[in-house]
Amino acid sequence: MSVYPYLVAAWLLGVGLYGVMSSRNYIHLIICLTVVQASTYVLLLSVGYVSHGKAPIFADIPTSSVTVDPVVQALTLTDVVVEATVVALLLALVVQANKRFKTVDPNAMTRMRD
Amino acid sequence: MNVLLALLLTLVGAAGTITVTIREPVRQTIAAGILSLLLALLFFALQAPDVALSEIVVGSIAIPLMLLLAIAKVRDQQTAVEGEAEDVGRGDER
Amino acid sequence: MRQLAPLAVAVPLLGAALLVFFHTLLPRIAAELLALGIAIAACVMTVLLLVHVGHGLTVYWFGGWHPRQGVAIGIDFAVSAVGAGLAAFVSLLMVLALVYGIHYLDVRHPYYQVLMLTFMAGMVGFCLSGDLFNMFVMFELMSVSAVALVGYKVSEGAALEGGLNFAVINTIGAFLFLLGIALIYAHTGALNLAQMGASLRHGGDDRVVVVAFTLIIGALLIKAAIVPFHFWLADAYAVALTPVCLLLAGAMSELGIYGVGQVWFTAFQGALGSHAHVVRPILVGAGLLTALWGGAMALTEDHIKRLLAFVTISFVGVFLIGVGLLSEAGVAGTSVYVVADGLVKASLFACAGILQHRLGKVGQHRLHGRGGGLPATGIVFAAGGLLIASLPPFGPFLGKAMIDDAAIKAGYWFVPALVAVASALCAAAVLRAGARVFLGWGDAGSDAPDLADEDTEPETRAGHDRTPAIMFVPALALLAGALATGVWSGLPDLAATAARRFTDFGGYHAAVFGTAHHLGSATSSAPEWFDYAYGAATVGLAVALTGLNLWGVRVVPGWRRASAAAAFAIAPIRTLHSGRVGDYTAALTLGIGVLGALLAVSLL
Amino acid sequence: MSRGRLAIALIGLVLLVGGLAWGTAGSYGFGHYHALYGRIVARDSVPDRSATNAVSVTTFDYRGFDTLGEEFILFVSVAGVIVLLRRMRGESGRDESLLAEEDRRASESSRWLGLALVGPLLVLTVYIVAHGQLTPGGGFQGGVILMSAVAFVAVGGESVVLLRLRRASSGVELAESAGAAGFAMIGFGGLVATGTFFENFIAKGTSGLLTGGFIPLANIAVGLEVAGGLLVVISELFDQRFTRERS
Repeated sequence: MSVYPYLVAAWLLGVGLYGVMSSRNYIHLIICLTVVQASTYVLLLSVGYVSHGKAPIFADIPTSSVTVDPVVQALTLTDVVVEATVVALLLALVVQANKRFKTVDPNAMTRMRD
Repeated sequence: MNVLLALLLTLVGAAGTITVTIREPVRQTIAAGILSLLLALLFFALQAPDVALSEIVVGSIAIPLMLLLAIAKVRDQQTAVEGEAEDVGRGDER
Repeated sequence: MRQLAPLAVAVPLLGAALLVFFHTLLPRIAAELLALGIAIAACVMTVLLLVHVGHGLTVYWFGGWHPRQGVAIGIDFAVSAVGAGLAAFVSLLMVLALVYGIHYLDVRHPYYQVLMLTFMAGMVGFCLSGDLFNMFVMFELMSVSAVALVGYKVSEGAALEGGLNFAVINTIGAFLFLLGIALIYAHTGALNLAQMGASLRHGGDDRVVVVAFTLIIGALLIKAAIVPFHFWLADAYAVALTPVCLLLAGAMSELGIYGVGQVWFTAFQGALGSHAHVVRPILVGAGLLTALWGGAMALTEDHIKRLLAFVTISFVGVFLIGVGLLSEAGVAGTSVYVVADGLVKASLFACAGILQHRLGKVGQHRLHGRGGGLPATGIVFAAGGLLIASLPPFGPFLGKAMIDDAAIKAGYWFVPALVAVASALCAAAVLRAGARVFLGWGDAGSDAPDLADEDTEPETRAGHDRTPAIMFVPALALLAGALATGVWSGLPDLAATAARRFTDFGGYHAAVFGTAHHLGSATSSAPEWFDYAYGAATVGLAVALTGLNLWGVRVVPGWRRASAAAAFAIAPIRTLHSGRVGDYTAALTLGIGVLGALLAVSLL
Repeated sequence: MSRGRLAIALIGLVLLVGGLAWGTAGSYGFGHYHALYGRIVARDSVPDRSATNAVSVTTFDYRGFDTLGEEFILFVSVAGVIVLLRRMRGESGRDESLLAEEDRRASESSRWLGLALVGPLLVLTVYIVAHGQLTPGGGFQGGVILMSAVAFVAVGGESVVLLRLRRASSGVELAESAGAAGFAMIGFGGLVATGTFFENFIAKGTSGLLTGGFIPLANIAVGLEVAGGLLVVISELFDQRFTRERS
């Protein structure tokens, strides 16, 4: 049971990647990328968890309390911002691609090949 | 490892799977929003309230909003194309 | 002088923000000159930093957070001569790229300049950082800027396709990097590379370490575009704005290789160093495969920018061989080769940009004989082709000779010959394109597909009747630089000394954690006599291949059948470059999985 | 998915997911984190900075330089969206008739509903940003909430607000770039005041809102940047709906 969170992270990576590979719609593909990203959140926060630890916020608890790791939380915050930026950029590209190709199917956008 | 964490982890895994399997963009956006909310609950349970708040505001508000706007634009465009195609088709019939 | 390390990153970032802040007030020329000024400042700072670093290692703790209880709590820049040199090279290329674009390039200011500045800041930061997560942040900064710059020409379908493929594959790479960071942080409790290395030296070769290593190296190899992670590169580099290509081909791919060296020699050497004999053949094998694959694909390509993209892939493979030897000599050779070859490729892309400016096309068959009025560009292009074939005694020859020597020393006697074949393939592709376009040699080849040109739009403003000096001078300067690196006789020894510092973990750890550590200088014996033989053979093979490709049908009996057989053999490989992001993702997943399986089976 | 791709995908996924599961299972069990780094940070952030939110102190102070990079990732992606969605030759400007239609649709009541929601959301934003160094939340979360205040108005039938915003886009961009530049300048402030880039150069305070040295300032800068940046992205995407291609 003590590895269950890690298994969930691995599972999310797998289904997300499967979604990316099998996607017929770029917007679907972008959402699948956010599922892959969820896997990184789960793994990062899981490795920093301490059983019965408190949140590392000492507003209401004494500074000697056992807390979970604040460092992975800071890393995850950065990760969340990266998610928003990646989605924004990809959507801008998809909107333009739809104007050129009249489709958002990744398999139908192949201009450079014979 | 307590029951709550195990339950939330299972729900997140299931929500992720469902999000991938839904192929219709608007419904998938809603599923992604739900996944984000479940993730946020999980982060609260993992004692990470800062991350949970970020995940709620980004995953359930900002990203779905962007997605819905993009989906609307793509639909507009594709309806316009189909409209033109129909016009052309009718022209041929005549 | 230490302050230059953070400033080389922070000044371009602040400049970018201020350019947007004042964007309603700034006319185009002001934005261009400001961006250029900032790039020049960054270039001067990184060069001074390189001089200051010398044989040592300059460590800078941000926020003044020095380690506590032997644990790094802040972020550090740990600047080695290799890192500073690469940063200086990046900013030099950026100066030339910005010059190249002044006035003529059809761009929207100031956002184009903003993207270029943040792109540079990310690359420079990646070279200087001594913290694994900070490397990830800089890596993302560079990727996000690069995605926008690759997709820039939104009216071209190909640019959007290239941008999307680039964005999706590199984003997956970033997630793998993060997963690797999470695992290695769990295992060592460190994000600082020096501390991680020290912890791993005691921690042994656990399976967590192997999986983390796979994920991190895999992510870096995706950025470097090693087979089978390379598919996105050709789609992306072929469509980017020319000045952006100078940086993409000249430096960005190489940064992935630098990252591999950096994480190996600082962090993982401690745990996996005793298994170097297992890791080495995997990296060298992947490098060889990439070098040959890129060369073969370059020779089948009609679109000149796409051809140069495959040349880039081929050379990244050679660089991976150099670093993958996991030796001081290999790193020294790679350092020289990256700079010399980066200059040549950037010069070739600049020439392709001039063709696009003057003739509006970049397909060889479309341009057949039409480059006759551009003799100067033709000469630079041809010279670039010969340099790619490692013509002695110039820069690329020197770098290749040093890598060859290192490979032979490590027992890989067959590497020099295979690398020579790969270089000859690339050079023949370039020389053949030059001969067709500038001299009108060979058949016009009316049967060739013209799809490549279908929607290549001019990227420059009016005035297509002459080549502006600001476009030609950078091309010439880049070529001159590549020539000069080979003539500078002190370079091999400097590179060897820098490589000794780069590969020495004890000294790195000591410097980061505050104790001085002196390392002697090193020397390099390259080039040896046989290096000249390999160089001459490569040039000969390249010229012969060019000639056969142009006139083989007329001169050699049976050539038509032979070339048809070759085309038949390469057809499946061409099909793999399908442009479908799903295929690329599948290849990526399989590649990472196989890499991990190989490492796991042989290490544990 | 073609059969070839499916086969490659399945083998790759089995190896990758299996490998990751196998590797993580070799790590310490869930809940047994013990590394010194996190413990030192958790222990020292109150004495170092008087700020009670150790995550904020890590984000903005111990690892402030990472956050500088992160803010610029956001900043550059906004610039990227502006560049990628710029109007091309052959695309008409905004369709004014569509705009007028949108204006008619926005009823009086939804307008008031939107305004009624904006007030509380603004208060919430200020609270979250100002308490960033003390309790969960901060500039980033506050910034997104500020952005979503506008989004709520849009969902309430008042999408024309976004168009008005679009007209004032220079102002929004000003806020965004001021936030980014401000965050970088905080780093330079450390350099000027103490000689080290990103050193916390403001007194740490004793208790309450003015603790953490420059952390409150950093939260405000990030809030401006995030709210402005996301608004630019949203309004650029929204504007696309009113852009027509001339055929």
